Amino acid sequence: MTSIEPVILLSAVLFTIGAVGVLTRRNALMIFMSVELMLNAANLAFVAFAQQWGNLDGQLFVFFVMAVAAAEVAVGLALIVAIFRTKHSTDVDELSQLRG
Amino acid sequence: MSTLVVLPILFPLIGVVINAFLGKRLGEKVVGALATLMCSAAFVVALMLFSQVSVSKEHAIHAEFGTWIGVGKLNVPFGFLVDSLSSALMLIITGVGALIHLYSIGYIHGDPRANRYFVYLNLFVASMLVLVMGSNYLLMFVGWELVGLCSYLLIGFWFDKVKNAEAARKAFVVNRIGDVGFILGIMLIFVTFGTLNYHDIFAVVGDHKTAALALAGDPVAPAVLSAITLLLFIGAMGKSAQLPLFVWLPDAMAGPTPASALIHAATMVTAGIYMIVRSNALFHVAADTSNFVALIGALTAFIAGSIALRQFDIKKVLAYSTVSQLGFMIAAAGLGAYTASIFHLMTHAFFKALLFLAAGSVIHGMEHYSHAHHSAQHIDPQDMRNMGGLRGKMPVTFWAFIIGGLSLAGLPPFSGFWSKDEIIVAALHNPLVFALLACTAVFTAFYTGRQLVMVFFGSARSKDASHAEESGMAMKLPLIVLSVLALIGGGLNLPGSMWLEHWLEPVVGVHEGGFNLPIAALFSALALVALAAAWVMYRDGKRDTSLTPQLSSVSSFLNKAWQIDALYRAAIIMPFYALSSFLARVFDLGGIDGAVNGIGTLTKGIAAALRPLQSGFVRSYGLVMIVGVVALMAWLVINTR
Amino acid sequence: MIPSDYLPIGVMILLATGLACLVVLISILFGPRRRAKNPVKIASYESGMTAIGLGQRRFPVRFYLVAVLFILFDIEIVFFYPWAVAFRELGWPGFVSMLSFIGILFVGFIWVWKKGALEWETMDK
Amino acid sequence: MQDLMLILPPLIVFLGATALLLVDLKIADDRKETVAWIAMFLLVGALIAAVMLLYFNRTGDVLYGFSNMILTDRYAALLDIVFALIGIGVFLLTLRYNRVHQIMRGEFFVLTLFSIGGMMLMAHAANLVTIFVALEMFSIPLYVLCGVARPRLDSEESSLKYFLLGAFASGFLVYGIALMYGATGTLDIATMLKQVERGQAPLLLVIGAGLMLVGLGFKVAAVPFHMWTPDVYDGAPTTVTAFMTTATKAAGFAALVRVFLLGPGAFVGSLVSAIAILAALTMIFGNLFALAQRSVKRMLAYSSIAHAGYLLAGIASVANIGQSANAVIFYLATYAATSLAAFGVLSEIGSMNRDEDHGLERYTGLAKRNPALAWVMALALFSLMGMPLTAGFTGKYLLFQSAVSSGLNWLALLGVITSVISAFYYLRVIVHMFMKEDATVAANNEQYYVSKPSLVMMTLASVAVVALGLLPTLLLNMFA
Amino acid sequence: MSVEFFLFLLVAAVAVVAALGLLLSRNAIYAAMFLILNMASVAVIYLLLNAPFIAAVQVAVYAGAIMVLFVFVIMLLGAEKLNPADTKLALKWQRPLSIVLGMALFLLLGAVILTRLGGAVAAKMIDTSPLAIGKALFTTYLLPFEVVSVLLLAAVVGAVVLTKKS
Repeated sequence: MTSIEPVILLSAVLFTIGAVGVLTRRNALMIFMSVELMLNAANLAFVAFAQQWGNLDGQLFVFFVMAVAAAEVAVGLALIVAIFRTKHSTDVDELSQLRG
Repeated sequence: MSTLVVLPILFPLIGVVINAFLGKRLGEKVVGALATLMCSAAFVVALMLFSQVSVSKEHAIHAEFGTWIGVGKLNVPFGFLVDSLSSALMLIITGVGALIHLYSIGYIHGDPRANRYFVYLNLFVASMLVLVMGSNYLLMFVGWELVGLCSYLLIGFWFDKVKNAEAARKAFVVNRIGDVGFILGIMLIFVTFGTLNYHDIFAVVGDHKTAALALAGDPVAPAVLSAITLLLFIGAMGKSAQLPLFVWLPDAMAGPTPASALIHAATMVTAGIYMIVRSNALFHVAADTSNFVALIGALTAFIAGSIALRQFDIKKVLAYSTVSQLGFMIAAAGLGAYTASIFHLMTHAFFKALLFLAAGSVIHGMEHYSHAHHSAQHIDPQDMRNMGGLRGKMPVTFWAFIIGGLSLAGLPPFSGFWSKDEIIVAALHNPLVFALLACTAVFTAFYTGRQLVMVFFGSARSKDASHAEESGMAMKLPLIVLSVLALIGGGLNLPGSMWLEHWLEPVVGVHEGGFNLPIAALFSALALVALAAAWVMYRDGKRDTSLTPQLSSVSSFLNKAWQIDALYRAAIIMPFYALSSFLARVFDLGGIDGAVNGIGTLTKGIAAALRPLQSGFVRSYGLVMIVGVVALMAWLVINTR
Repeated sequence: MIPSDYLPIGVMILLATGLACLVVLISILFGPRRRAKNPVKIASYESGMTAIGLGQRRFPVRFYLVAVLFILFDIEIVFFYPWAVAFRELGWPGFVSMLSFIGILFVGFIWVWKKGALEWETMDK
Repeated sequence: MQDLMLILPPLIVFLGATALLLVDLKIADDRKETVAWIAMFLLVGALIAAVMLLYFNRTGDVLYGFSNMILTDRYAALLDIVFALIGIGVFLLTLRYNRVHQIMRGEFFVLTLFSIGGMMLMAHAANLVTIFVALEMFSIPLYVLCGVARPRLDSEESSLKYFLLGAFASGFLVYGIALMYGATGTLDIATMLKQVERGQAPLLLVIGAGLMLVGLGFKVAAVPFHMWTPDVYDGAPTTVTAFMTTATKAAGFAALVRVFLLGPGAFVGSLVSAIAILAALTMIFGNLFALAQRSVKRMLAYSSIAHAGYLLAGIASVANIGQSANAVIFYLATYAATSLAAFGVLSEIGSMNRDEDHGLERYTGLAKRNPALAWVMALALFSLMGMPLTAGFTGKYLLFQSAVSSGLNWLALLGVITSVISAFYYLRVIVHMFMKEDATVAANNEQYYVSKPSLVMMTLASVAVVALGLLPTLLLNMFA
Repeated sequence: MSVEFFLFLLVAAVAVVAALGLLLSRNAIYAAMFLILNMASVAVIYLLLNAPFIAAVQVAVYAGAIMVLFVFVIMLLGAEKLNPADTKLALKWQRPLSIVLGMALFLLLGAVILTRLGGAVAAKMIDTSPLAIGKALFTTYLLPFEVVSVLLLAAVVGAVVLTKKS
């Protein structure tokens, strides 16, 4: 690849789709997957920029993002499972007791 | 010497600590005695300091007790400055304070929360002393806020009545509106001068005799000075109850009467005047602000004076009168007559405290009957329409009230005459202010006369009034002392000696004010006429005495009154009554008061309307975030070079 | 541009994809078909009553717990690989670093074990 | 070894927490208080380490370590101390509250310690990688802690809301870091700063920093990224709320100070103005929403938003960066002390009614039922209001002073005005506590009692509030 | 147009389509599959960007571990069928508003990215082998690396706390 702009644009597209997904979905799992898409987009940008600058920092950052994402997923899904046990639903709109 | 400086603050604080922690065990009597003793001790120390100031070379004692806030350039010490100005005010605060403590022992006797009352009172004295003794603006602000807190606590002292709690909150919040100006002014001072110490700031502004402002090639822009002084004045508006922030003071009368006397008449409300006089170097060079100050003061005096004409609550009359007199002081300060302002502040402290305490004594006397008989029929013991003929039943109170009233009315030789006269003379070169103040002076005499007549003359208009009894010794003694002070207080700055002017010279510079015989004679005559008119109109005890005033009483009055009375009424009184009623309505019910409440309601309304935004839906929250993200990014894209 | 070291991975990917497709294909070809026209036929039997809500109210959380623990320990392996490759260059400092990394996760392992999170029968309601 | 010394406080916390996890296995369920005490002991160790960092680095040099991943300076050490103290304070509260609400579990303390370690690391961050990892390190345990009271639905709801929105915000943070990296080719904050000082602040960097601001703004509850705050604070167990409102805020601002005040952000005019606008919005909406609350816990949540606004004003004051940073860190300390005092009262009240009702009625006549609680609460509220001679005043004064010094007069004005508005809702609580008597409860003659550890904590917090108001120089001298 | 670029466009198209599939699909399992497809195509782009190790990790961690867990949970909870009544009345405006805001977000991001058009790619081809990454990880990035172990430990504890009966 001689130019990374297309890659960054692609990452912007994916990031936006992820963000819209968070806003339009009402299933906690779907929201969460959309967030993963956003992180994925950010990773793509990191790798592209690493290529542009010719250093490894970007790739290393991606490495950490992935590890952190794994931890986040473990906790997040556990949370969704726990709520499902109480509420028998993964619909976040039904979780709106706290408000005002 | 420097330890001596903290003692006046320390004594009342000791009282606070002991009474707060051991009050229950000590019992009401001991608590009251201790509080009074501590305040008296502070007074004695204040006297000592006063004498030291008078002999010291630079007429000031500085004392510093380490740094309070010190970070970078900002260095605010726990510094105290006792100079001619602050030492004079210290005497008033501790002296009048001690008398009012003494009076309170009798007044508050039997109240289940008496201990708390004395704690608040002592705390107030200490805070007020911090306010006047601090050597920098931030310390003044500390005192400023603390006295506000004490005022809040004391107004809401009988919080069982919803009205009182609300009055307390209103006072607190309105005062804090003023504080917005004050604290911003302080910050601007720091940015401009790099310090908050009076001494350093005023040195930069330059000698107050010269208007020119240039120090070491670093002149301060006049606009900045105007901004600073204006912000400071906003603070003064709040605390000293000036237009349009005066609305809290009449409501503040909900507190115990002695507290009203001390805080809302003699001392705390004059903090704004103290602040302006203390900052005279700044105000002196900011001519625009000073003119504005004078105008606001005069307007406040006029409006509050006219409202006082039609009040029926004995304390409300005094409250509006206080606002009006504060307007006099502020106007004087705005006119550059700082000595006159402080002079009036002091005499006013005497006679208004006296009037309040006397009024408290009246209320106390009025309550006597219903307390003794547990009468089911409850009349308002503060309503002047229920009084009348108390002259014989409460002789000491009566004479005290007379002295205070005549002093307020500005009759020679009472103290109020001398100080008010100086202010009016100072206003001679400003026609508008002069006209407003002159009118107010007439109002003052009139409503004072009206009050005196309605309360003490004629015949009793209620059982409570006919069974009223004179108060005990603890309450009478302060009345007597204050009467003497109100009588001779004018001696502080008698024409000829001009003692106060010389005393304050190191702080405010020389001001060629003085005595103007024609003016003095004219205003004495006017006051007499107004008093006489009040006497004539209210003597028979029929006017304004119906608890449900009716317009039809106008005609019956016309039949009986003298012709000159009718003329007077038609030409002067009626318009002013109309004005008074109108202003009372505007300022008390609908207008500014309403605006303050309205803003409160509005904000609450907005808040309540916004609440559904917090819908509880995660996705909506995300949406709000994205709105923020998009707006933020758009802002950055547009505004980045 | 693809270094030859990664050729095996490519082959693996191809194989895996192929296998997955194959399995799915086989199950489609040979599996039983329950494509009944009548939805009642595939509904779970509730003594003749209409089924309410989802079929699996009580679900075994232990599956999840084991899965999640597997995932977290699996991540470690990803960190192992570059360390193993660079083992010689990194020398003892690298070894100590990796040891502390493993050490901390090993504490987690012991804790999970002792906590009984790995035991099959004592769990769930 | 020197590298390890530089991050000794978080190191102690991390290793200690890991060991505590094993120790916890051996402690019976009814004696979990022991775990709390060990955790406090660990934090005292971290505290001592942080004090040593201050002591051995009296010149206040910035010392870098771990290939410039971390640094240690005064701010870092002071924040370490703040985090350790917050942790100790919260643990003292848990002794009663968590027992009553049946969340007295060893994992609670371990997770809180992990979170504290992450926050301390954040205070030391010198590289965007460190910031990211530290942020997740303190956030992930918090997601769990919010939901620790499961199966109570409000706790679970609070947890899921925090988690989903937090992950969403992390997405922005990571993307922002990516763009910043793309603009400069480095993740090192100091290198970025040098580039920007040389006049290279491409739009990509600015936007990246803006997205980072979103992520960090979320953590500190800046409007409009604050929406989670009231719901999460409300639903989470009170001890967790106490921890979040103080520590999360401090950690978020630690990052903001590093990136925006002491870092490249301060040199970009549009970013600074954007932060000022965020500060204004945060003050306005935080205070406005607080006005409409009937629940004290929720009111404090909105108040916490409002205080984020005041703090953001400090971040936007870039004329004298050192002064502003001092003001922000000082304010964080004062806010932590004040807020802990207030939440101490809340947790005690919450321990006395199982359904965690914090409506104003619960506080009516509190002065009668338990004067100590009422006075602590009153002091805390006065400090939050900004009364002179309390910590809140000194903190606010320093912040607004630096805003005025930076020419942000309007922001300071807004800050003071909104502080006035805040008096309305703070006073309402005070009026309820002192000036009203609840007939129904007075009839029951129900007295509230306070547990000893909580009382100790509240006393210490109150002393700190007064001390930082009367003698702020004690702390301010450490900045010099 | 070089072969590489053509390949990129192809894969990018797949990635975008997969992302849209995630956005629009009515079945959570399909959505997860789309996400896996997206991640796989991004992995291919990593290869094109001279990041083979990252590409491998992407497949191993994301597709191999994280997404497996997702699918697992979806199956476990029986949550694959999403509620067709996707919008409540109260949130009627949510969807159109989200799309508009998403567009705005993309336009802004795109505009910013295009401002830096022509930023030259570094001439030298850097060493991105696992060896190089390993060295960087254990020297420069040692601290975050160690912190990650604590983070994973915290996640283990958290997952157990949230799911296991106390």
